[in-house]
Amino acid sequence: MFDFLTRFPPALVIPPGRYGAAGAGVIATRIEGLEIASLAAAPDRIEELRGRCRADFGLDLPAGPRRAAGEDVEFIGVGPGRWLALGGEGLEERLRSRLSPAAAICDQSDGLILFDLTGPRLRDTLAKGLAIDIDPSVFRPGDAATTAVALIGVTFWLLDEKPTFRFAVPRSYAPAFSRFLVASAAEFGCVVS
Amino acid sequence: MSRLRQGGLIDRSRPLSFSFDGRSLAGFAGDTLASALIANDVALVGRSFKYHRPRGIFSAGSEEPNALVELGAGARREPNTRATTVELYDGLIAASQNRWPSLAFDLFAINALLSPLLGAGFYYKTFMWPAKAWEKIYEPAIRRAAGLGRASLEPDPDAYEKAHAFCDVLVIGAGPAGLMAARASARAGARVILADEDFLLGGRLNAERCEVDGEAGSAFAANAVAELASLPNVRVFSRTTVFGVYDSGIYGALERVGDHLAEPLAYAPRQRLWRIVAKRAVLAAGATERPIVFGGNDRPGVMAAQAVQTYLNRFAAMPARQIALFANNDSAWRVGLDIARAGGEVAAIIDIRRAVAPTLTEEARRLGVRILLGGQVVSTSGKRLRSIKVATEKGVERLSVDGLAISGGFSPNLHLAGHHGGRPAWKDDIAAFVPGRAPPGLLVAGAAAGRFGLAACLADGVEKGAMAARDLGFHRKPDAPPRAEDEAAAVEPFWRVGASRGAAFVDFQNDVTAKDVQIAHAEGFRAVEHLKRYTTLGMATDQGKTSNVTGLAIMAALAGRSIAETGATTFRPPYTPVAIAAFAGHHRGKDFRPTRPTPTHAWAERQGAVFVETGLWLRAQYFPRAGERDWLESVTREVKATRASVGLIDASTFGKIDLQGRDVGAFLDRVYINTFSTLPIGKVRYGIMLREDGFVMDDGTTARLGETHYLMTTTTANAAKIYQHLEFCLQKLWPELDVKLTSVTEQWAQIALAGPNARRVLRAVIDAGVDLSNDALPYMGAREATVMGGVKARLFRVSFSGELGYEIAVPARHGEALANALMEAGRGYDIAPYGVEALSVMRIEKGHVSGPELNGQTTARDLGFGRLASAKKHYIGRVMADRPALRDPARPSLAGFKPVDRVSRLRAGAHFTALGKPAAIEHDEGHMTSVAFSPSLGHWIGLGLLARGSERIGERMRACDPVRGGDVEVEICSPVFVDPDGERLRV
Amino acid sequence: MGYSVLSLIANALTGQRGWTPAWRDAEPKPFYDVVIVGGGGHGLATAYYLAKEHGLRHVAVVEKGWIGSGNAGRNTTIIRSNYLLPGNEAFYEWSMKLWEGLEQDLNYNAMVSQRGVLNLYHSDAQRDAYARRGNAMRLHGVDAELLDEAQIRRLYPFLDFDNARFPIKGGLLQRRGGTARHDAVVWAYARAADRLGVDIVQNCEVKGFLRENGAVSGVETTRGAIKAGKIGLAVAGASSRLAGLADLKLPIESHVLQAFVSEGLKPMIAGVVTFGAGHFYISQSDKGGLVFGGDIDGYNSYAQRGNLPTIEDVCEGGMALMPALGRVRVLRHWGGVMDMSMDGSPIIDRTPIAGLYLNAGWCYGGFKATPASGWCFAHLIARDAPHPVARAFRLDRFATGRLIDEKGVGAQPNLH
Amino acid sequence: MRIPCPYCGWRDAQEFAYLGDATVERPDPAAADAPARFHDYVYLRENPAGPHSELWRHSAGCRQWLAVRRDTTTHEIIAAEFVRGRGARR
Ligand SMILES: Cc1cc2nc3c(=O)[nH]c(=O)nc-3n(C[C@H](O)[C@H](O)[C@H](O)COP(=O)(O)OP(=O)(O)OC[C@H]3O[C@@H](n4cnc5c(N)ncnc54)[C@H](O)[C@@H]3O)c2cc1C
Ligand SMILES: NC(=O)c1ccc[n+]([C@@H]2O[C@H](COP(=O)([O-])OP(=O)(O)OC[C@H]3O[C@@H](n4cnc5c(N)ncnc54)[C@H](O)[C@@H]3O)[C@@H](O)[C@H]2O)c1
Ligand SMILES: Cc1cc2nc3c(=O)[nH]c(=O)nc-3n(C[C@H](O)[C@H](O)[C@H](O)COP(=O)(O)O)c2cc1C
Ligand SMILES: [Zn+2]
Repeated sequence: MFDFLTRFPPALVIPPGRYGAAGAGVIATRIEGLEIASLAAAPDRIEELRGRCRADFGLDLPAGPRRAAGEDVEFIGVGPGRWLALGGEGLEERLRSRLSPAAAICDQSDGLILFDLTGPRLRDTLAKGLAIDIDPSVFRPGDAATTAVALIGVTFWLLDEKPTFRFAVPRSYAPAFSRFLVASAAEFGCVVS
Repeated sequence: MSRLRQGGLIDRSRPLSFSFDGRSLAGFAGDTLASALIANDVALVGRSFKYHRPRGIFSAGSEEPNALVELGAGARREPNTRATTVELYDGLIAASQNRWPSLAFDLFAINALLSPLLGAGFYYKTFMWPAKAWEKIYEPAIRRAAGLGRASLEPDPDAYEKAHAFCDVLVIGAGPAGLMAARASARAGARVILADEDFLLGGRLNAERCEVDGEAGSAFAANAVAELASLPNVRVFSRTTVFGVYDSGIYGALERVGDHLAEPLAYAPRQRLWRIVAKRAVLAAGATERPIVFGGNDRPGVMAAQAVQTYLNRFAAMPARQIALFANNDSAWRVGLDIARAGGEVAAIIDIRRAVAPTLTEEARRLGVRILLGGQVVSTSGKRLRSIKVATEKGVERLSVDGLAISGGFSPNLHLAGHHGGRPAWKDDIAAFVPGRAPPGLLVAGAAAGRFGLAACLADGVEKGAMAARDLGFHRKPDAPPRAEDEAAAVEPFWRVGASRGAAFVDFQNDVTAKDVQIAHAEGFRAVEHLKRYTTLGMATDQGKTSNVTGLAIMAALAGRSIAETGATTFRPPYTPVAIAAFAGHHRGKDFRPTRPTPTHAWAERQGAVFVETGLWLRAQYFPRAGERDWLESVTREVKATRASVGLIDASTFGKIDLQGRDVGAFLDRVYINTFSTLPIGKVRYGIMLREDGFVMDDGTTARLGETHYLMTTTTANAAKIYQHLEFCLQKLWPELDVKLTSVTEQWAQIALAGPNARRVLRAVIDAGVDLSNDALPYMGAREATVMGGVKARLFRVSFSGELGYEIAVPARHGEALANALMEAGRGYDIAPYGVEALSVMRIEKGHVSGPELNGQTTARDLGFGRLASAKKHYIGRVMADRPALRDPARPSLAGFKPVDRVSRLRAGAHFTALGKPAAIEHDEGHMTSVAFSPSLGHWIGLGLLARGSERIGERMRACDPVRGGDVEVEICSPVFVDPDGERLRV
Repeated sequence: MGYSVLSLIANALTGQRGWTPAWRDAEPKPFYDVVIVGGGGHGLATAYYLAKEHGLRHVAVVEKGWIGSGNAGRNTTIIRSNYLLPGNEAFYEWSMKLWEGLEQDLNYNAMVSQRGVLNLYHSDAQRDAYARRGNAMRLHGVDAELLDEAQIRRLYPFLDFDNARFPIKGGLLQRRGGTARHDAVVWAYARAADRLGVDIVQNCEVKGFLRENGAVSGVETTRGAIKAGKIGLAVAGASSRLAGLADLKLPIESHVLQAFVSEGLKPMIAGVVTFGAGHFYISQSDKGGLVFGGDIDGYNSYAQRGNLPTIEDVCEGGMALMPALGRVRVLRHWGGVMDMSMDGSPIIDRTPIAGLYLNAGWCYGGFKATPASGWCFAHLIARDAPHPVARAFRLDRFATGRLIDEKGVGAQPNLH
Repeated sequence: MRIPCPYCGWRDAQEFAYLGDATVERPDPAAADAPARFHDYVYLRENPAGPHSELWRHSAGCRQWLAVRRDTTTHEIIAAEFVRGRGARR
């Protein structure tokens, strides 16, 4: 265990700052201002939902663990007939008005905390928790996965080739996630902003 | 100093100092602790396990049985560390172990004198009388003498971590075979990981004088490694042992990130545990040299021939001044020749064979080395080897030597290939086991596959590397293997010198002798696994890498069986021992498991809460105030304040499951014992769920928010389990139902507000226009609303405390604001935040069941919910709940209990027995499940499960609590202690 | 030859030439009164007590490999009688009593060591659950003590008391609990049974049953058919397979449990300690190895080996409990295949097939049961009536609902 | 051990929860012999040494229940599919 972690109470997210070795091998930024909702469709209404999404948002709902992003909304596949939607204010209402009752829509804006992670040593850092191959040859921008990191359930997707990974972490697990991240990135230098 | 003036792969420009048993010594970068000890002429390094015999260094690798030391000091003290694998660093501290008072003079060495008594299995035959003496006398003495090093009793101060890696081809071992395998698959385009436990890659290429493609072997290795490291599709891990093969191509590996440093670098772990997921793997782990068994073969100065060669060529350290060789194979001859060429004195090459390849004998003669063919070493002498006796046709001769290099042949390092249970196959021509059925996807190459020639190893590496890649669709014609020669490698099976005198060791570390194998044979422990377990052969820290084959060969001979029939013992991970902390990684101390704070955690902290672990959650237990003496006083105050006026608690940890769809009502009817399809919109109902076996699984409330929209709550403990159960019902049992489940536990902060003034307080935070009157929002009503000026909220008029109560849910980020607003609004009412203790007191006062009653062993009837169960529908668990024993009216059922003497304290876990009967199991009729000091009644109260409990109100019983010395007379009463008619709920 | 200090000295003086086989490696005979299938602790103990307590002279134990090759030879050696439920407690206490006189009875030092079994608790609810259990033990006349944190600190000062995720609040201690040398138990029963004329037939795998009029009349083995008056199954992890050969389906799943041993160390851990907030338990063998384990892997398996997640989970528990274990190294880890029964408790009963008797479902706790299991199974086979302390271990309890579910997790073997 | 989730791809078995025998079908609770059939359903599960059909839930992933065919003697995963839609009444 790294001594510096013991300074932080385990129930709190590690505060912004620089941690570990010099440098910025990993940069973590908490994303605020995005609303999040979950979509769940009955198997026999998925096609209907797809159609509506195409019509109303101009987006193809991803059929697998992938991201489909439009102007003001994006969808992440998290399971058969299940998506996370992210967007600006009023997301839940927008979705409900256009997609209900083809899908059950629940606000999750407070249930999930978003972190954007980037930096030259990010993949090395994430390898300490993810049991998924995130090599650039395998996991490409737009790919998503729902999995566990250090006993914490997360959904994440790759935004770009920098690489920037966006992680959605259940609210009550955010402190534990931040501890895992900072401890794992410490040897490369970690900036939390 | 035995350091040669030149040569070796050490960095003479970087001298290092270290200490052994308090003596300061010097070495160079590139040394191991063992090579540095040899260079300093230290021969005595440790004491053996059972007989405490003096021992030196036997090998130059991870197979080392003898040279175990305690490394480091204080919290970093690391027992049983093989000096042969420790990379030397400046300031290294090592100490010998298993000796007292000192290494040179060890009192326990007396055991050696007793050795005739202490043969295999001796302890099974004695120490039985008197029976009580075992724990008191014999066992402590045995334990003190046994063991090896001492573990530190302080917390390990270093950090450890885990990591995952993925590849097409994992190559294990970077000797000639591994390097070529990695190169072949990498050149074909596969993603390759090459791992070697050594800090210097190249395997035997660094230890033997050989040429590959016209270069010195070590130079060839360095170039090959450099090429591999430069390729984008290759990762090279040095100091990394692949220790186990698990299912689906998962390989466990341990990277020693900071073990070559006095302390790990700041922010870097000491060790990293890798889970490598590989589609294919090539095991190129080389082979281990076996000793020959003869009297005194364990003396310091007796060393594996290959090890001598390694110390000489790689470390430029000459292990002795006068060295004899004793072997049954060609390889040792080359060691002798290397010694002679390096200017060492070779006393003789003794070979059990009468005929040896002329190339070897001629070269030996040319170098002036004496040759004793058909010879056998029959004994040795000296604390550190001074002389050996050799028997030949001509008689017995004494040779003065301080070094004896022995070789009984080679055992391929096929351990990993056996991790899935595949049995190795015996090959007579090389006198060795080779891998049998290997784990899927694992190929074996080089010496590990029984190919002992250098050219053969290189070629095999290329072939297996290319084959692995080809299997995965990477087609490329492999390059021709590099040029090298296959040296002579003939061997004649030979295990033990029959005519030798003195203890002849098979397993050095566990002090298993040839005599022990004989005893095992005589006593019928002839199966190899019996042999192992009876004699402990192969069970030491080296896992018999040098000894197993010899031991079973001796048994085979005794039993008149072939070695193939005798078979080998089971190979198990780890290949070399792995620190427990490495398997744990980051998950220790406070990070053992995630800590989940509630949405109002910071607020509670400011209120002075004491927190308690509830599963992964951290919840406020109580809120002590200045002047309160103990938790009971605080809790009592919180209860009183709530019952008298108003209190609040964060209830967000309950599982919250959103259910939407046409069939939710029908679905709920099937999973709850009671009916939910008839629940009106805007209402909440309490429900009980059973497991399919008829026992209660969980309870909770479910609200109907709309025609096709319900919201279920589960207990905190069962949230994940219930969600999983509901998914199972929907996906597996009734996929035709239109029900969509979504967990919204994390989304909503939920605060329970309770007490006669709850409505008044709530009014102050609720936005205008929401009617909170009893008519508009009656008991068990639910509605949506906004609070604090537009924050969306859900109101549920439910109560666990038994008071007028509301649970107010807001999006989690507003939880803290809501708590503050309620506190502010309640200031005039002396509002009190309360914790889970007060919650528990109030629920016990109300007779509500919770964890201790919902323990998985109770039925709905036991808990008084018999009438809740609908007779008009089928539901999960109904059929099995009808089994005779579950309907037995004598089953313990829920009742309340009060101490007859009202000042007595009750304790949960006490058993109920009849008054006037002995406190014995025949009279056991149930147990106390939950207790509380009831501030409302001024005495302790309890809930319990008692045979026919509900029919026995008014009777008295004993609540027996022998483990806490308590024995209280109790009166059976209704489980509802406060407001039995529920009037306060409905005001 | 009888074992004693004298026999050791005599052999030391004669170059260890006087030893004879601990048991005969018997050839199968065509007929026995009773054939016990399974040469683990339970099977051998059954044979021993059949001969000793019930005077049967024609008894064989048939074992597919070498005796002790199953779970008897690979368990973490903990013996205790700290059960909660009446159907269990009396039985395990009877076993404890037998352990206490075992070595003298069998003339074999099986290193039964009553060094104490300590179960730690980390919450008030857990404390009360342990109090309930301790009280049940005391009502049975069995020793149990509930210790508080200060008492635990005195016993094991190097546990993590100060930085723990789940603080240690106390523990339930059974001082009479402890360990026994697992292999030696097998050999001791084998030797004692052999001396009473029991045939121990190794490398003899049962492949089927001979049937006459619906009853079983013998076994088909890899070494030929063996007729038998009665057949007792004591095959631990293979119960479903064997029962399947007789067309019986059992309320049992086979699961793998892993165990671990560290490198040898000087004495460090006095007794047995179990962690209450994770899956971890530990003791130290007489050789010095720390023997430890945790939860089962959790899926059906006959592979006798497990996987990394469980290994990591166990070591995480170890580090959380005893951070001084950090630099102690795992020397070897292995797995055993166990009968996980549907309520976590064993079965000692007749089967619906005449002549076929069943001893199964021991989950991860049958080593401590070895003496009593043999005793009670022998009683059942010899007398055709259950022994009073094993009366609850019926096969029909799943139908009647008289379950013995100590953990309260229901019909989910991987959670027991 | 790794399991090929039809939605998520190959994942470590650690991400999954295990329930056991996938071949048992919940009996009709209204049947006359329901007690006997429920007994078998709840307590008598297949326990073969060899290929076994079993239920796993991808708890840390897509949350779907899978029917996985796996050899209990080698831990080889033979196939995996969602239970939903497999023999389901529409
Ligand atoms: C890792 C591990 C740790 C454990 N720890 C403990 C513990 O600390 N305390 C405790 O009380 N219990 C423990 N147990 C449980 C305990 O080991 C078993 O419950 C108990 O050993 C089972 O009884 P047995 O000794 O007769 O079984 P086994 O030794 O398994 O005997 C069954 C025998 O039947 C043989 N057999 C199988 N099929 C056939 C056939 N067809 N023909 C002939 N023979 C056959 C097998 O080869 C085997 O030898 C543990 C188990 C494991 C796996
Ligand atoms: N003449 C003989 O009788 C004889 C016998 C055996 C070997 N040899 C010689 O030895 C060489 C064999 O070549 P090779 O490539 O097969 O083996 P090698 O011994 O050269 O290399 C094996 C490498 O594997 C590493 N290793 C072993 N187990 C490991 C593990 N679990 N994890 C990580 N690394 C591990 C070792 O550190 C070593 O570097 C040849 O040069 C051959 O001539 C000769
Ligand atoms: C209590 C106990 C202590 C053990 N101690 C050791 C030991 O010191 N060294 C060792 O190599 N194995 C030890 N083992 C493990 C055995 O070698 C072996 O792995 C185990 O009995 C399972 O058998 P298998 O691996 O042959 O399948 C021990 C096993 C037990 C049950
Ligand atoms: Zn999935």
